Amino acid sequence: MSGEAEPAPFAGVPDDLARAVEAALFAATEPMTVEAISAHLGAAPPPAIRAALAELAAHYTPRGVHLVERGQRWLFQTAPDLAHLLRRDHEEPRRLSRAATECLAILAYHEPVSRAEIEAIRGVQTAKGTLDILLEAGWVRIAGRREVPGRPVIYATTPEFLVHFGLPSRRDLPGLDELKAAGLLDPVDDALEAAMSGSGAGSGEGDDDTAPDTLAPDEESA
Amino acid sequence: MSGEAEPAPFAGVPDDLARAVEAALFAATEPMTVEAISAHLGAAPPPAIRAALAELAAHYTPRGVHLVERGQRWLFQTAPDLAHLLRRDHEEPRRLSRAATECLAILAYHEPVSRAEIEAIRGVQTAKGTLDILLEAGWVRIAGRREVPGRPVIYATTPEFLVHFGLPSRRDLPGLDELKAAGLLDPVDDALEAAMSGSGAGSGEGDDDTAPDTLAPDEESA
Amino acid sequence: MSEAAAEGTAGEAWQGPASAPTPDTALYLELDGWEGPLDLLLDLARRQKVDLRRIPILDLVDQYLAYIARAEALRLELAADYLVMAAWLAYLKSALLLPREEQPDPDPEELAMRLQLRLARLSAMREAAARLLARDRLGRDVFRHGAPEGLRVDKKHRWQCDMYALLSAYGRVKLRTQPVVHMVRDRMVMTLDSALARVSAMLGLALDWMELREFLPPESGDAWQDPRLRRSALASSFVAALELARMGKAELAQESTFGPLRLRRLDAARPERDQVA
Repeated sequence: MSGEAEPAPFAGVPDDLARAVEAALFAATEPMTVEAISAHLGAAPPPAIRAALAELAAHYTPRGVHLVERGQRWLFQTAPDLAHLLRRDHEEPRRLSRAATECLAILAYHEPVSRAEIEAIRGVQTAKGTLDILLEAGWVRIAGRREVPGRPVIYATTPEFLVHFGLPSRRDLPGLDELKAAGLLDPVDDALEAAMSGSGAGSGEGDDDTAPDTLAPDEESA
Repeated sequence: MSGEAEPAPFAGVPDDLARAVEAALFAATEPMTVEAISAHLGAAPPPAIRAALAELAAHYTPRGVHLVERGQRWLFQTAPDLAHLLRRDHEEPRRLSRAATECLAILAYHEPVSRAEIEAIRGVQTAKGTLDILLEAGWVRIAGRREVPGRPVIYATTPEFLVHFGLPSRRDLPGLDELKAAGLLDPVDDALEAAMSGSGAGSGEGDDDTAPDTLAPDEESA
Repeated sequence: MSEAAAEGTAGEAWQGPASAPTPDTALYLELDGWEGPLDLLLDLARRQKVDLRRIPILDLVDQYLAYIARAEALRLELAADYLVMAAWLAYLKSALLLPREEQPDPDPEELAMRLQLRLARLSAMREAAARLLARDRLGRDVFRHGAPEGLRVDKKHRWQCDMYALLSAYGRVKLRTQPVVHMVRDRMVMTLDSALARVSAMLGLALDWMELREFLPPESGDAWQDPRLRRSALASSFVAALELARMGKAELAQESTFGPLRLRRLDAARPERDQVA
């Protein structure tokens, strides 16, 4: 949650823009980006909307409903600590098979990946239906093709994935930094080369959307 | 709204029950009675729930979302003064279709006319939607019924029509003679021939998207 | 970790290697329980309760091979990939046991390292999956607004039309529906007969392909300047050319649609081709 910046312990009367943003997000059926909110509120300037969102998020932090950001889109949802009260009358979402769960994790931590790359990590073929389930759930999308021989389809996660798993951004995937530091997101070949060359510096190649990971100290230590 | 009893102008941190009520009502798909909320929250005593509802309603009063009671059931809804935000109009300029333009022209020259009469003059069938578009555009109105068997609805142009086309009155529409002088009544054959004779190649006009313009039923070829 | 992995799949038949393994009972022979040989290896490795990076590969290989041997003894059907892995591990083991100087080319230490790296990656992803599933998930732990009013954008068309469009539409309608009176005007034409005579006469002199237009009377002729007459001549000459082709006296060719139409005399010797019907 990125909105916890300024604690506003006694929430005064919100200004007009904050009220409008509050109402729009409350009425929206889908999470909204700042741009979407702006467009809906007659082109209110995005910085003002961002400020209103921060104010609202802070206001709602102690309440039973939270305002959260998921992949740059904002939504209201109930506070996680009240799950036990609310869960009863909501149907549990469909359980994922073990294979699907692993595919999803591999996808999320390595995206974009091809099916062959997923299989290389799992050491087993992926049944046709496994990726379909993830696509159907709306957590995974086809992200194009990799420009290598065979031009395999590559997959990536969707904004709904972040929404469902309560992740403000992909950078907030649990343990992402540790995995990177340990070189566990690098291809085996790279890691092998690094290990064999003696230096053991886990090549910092893996993912690219976060800052270059600090040198992975070494296999042993991480 | 019954919850405005005790104004709690600075809403502090809500207590656990208030948070639970807030979350339950937020997540509920239908308005809830006090009893339903109580049952939902592990049999919390109704008076405590009523107090929590009053506190919440007061808290939300100045906000973009209100907690309201409707027939002893409680629900959150957007503040009434912000209702306009939930529904925005978006205007998209669009060119009138050829069929609609013809209908409009016929209406302008012959009003009031029934749909059957328009079809007779156009020589082709006129889709129901075509007149709807003209009604929606505000250029045509229903001008009553013709007192003939079947009592068909008759249509006429509106003052907005004159405004849009910059006409002081319908009488200022150019007459047939003027149209002819402007070349707008030239038979296509002659125009085609004129085009052909020079280059020997010019393709003709290419308007063929309306139905076969063959026969003209033509009862009143005005 | 096994708890975590199991949590991710709670409710499924797979229970994980939860029971404390003893050497003899460790192997319950249910291959359905594993997601492939690598998964089985990972499970065996985990039972050693040592850091995956320090796993004694030889022990692991032995355990795997013993497991497979046992399965074979029980005549369980083993999926091919389990057997492939077994063969590969057997090879790895023998290579590792060779004295250093006799080691074969793909360095067995490297192969072992590769296996360890793969196990570490699978293990990491399995843990990540468990942590992912344990998050506060929407629809399970946190909930969205149950009855959102919905944001609506009503699209409205602002219809556009101008005076010219209106008037030309009316002109179009009037034209379409006004009674059509055909008046055949008396005008100069080139008759088919004269065209036929002219074309066949010229064809008799021509040696090679000629374009149809070359058969028309020259424009310089005073009477032939009228464009209508020229078009009539073109049409008649065309029909004349078709007629000559039909009679087998000429052949017609056209390279492309609307391209120049060419014709030449057809000798009896020349095979017919490029006929344009």
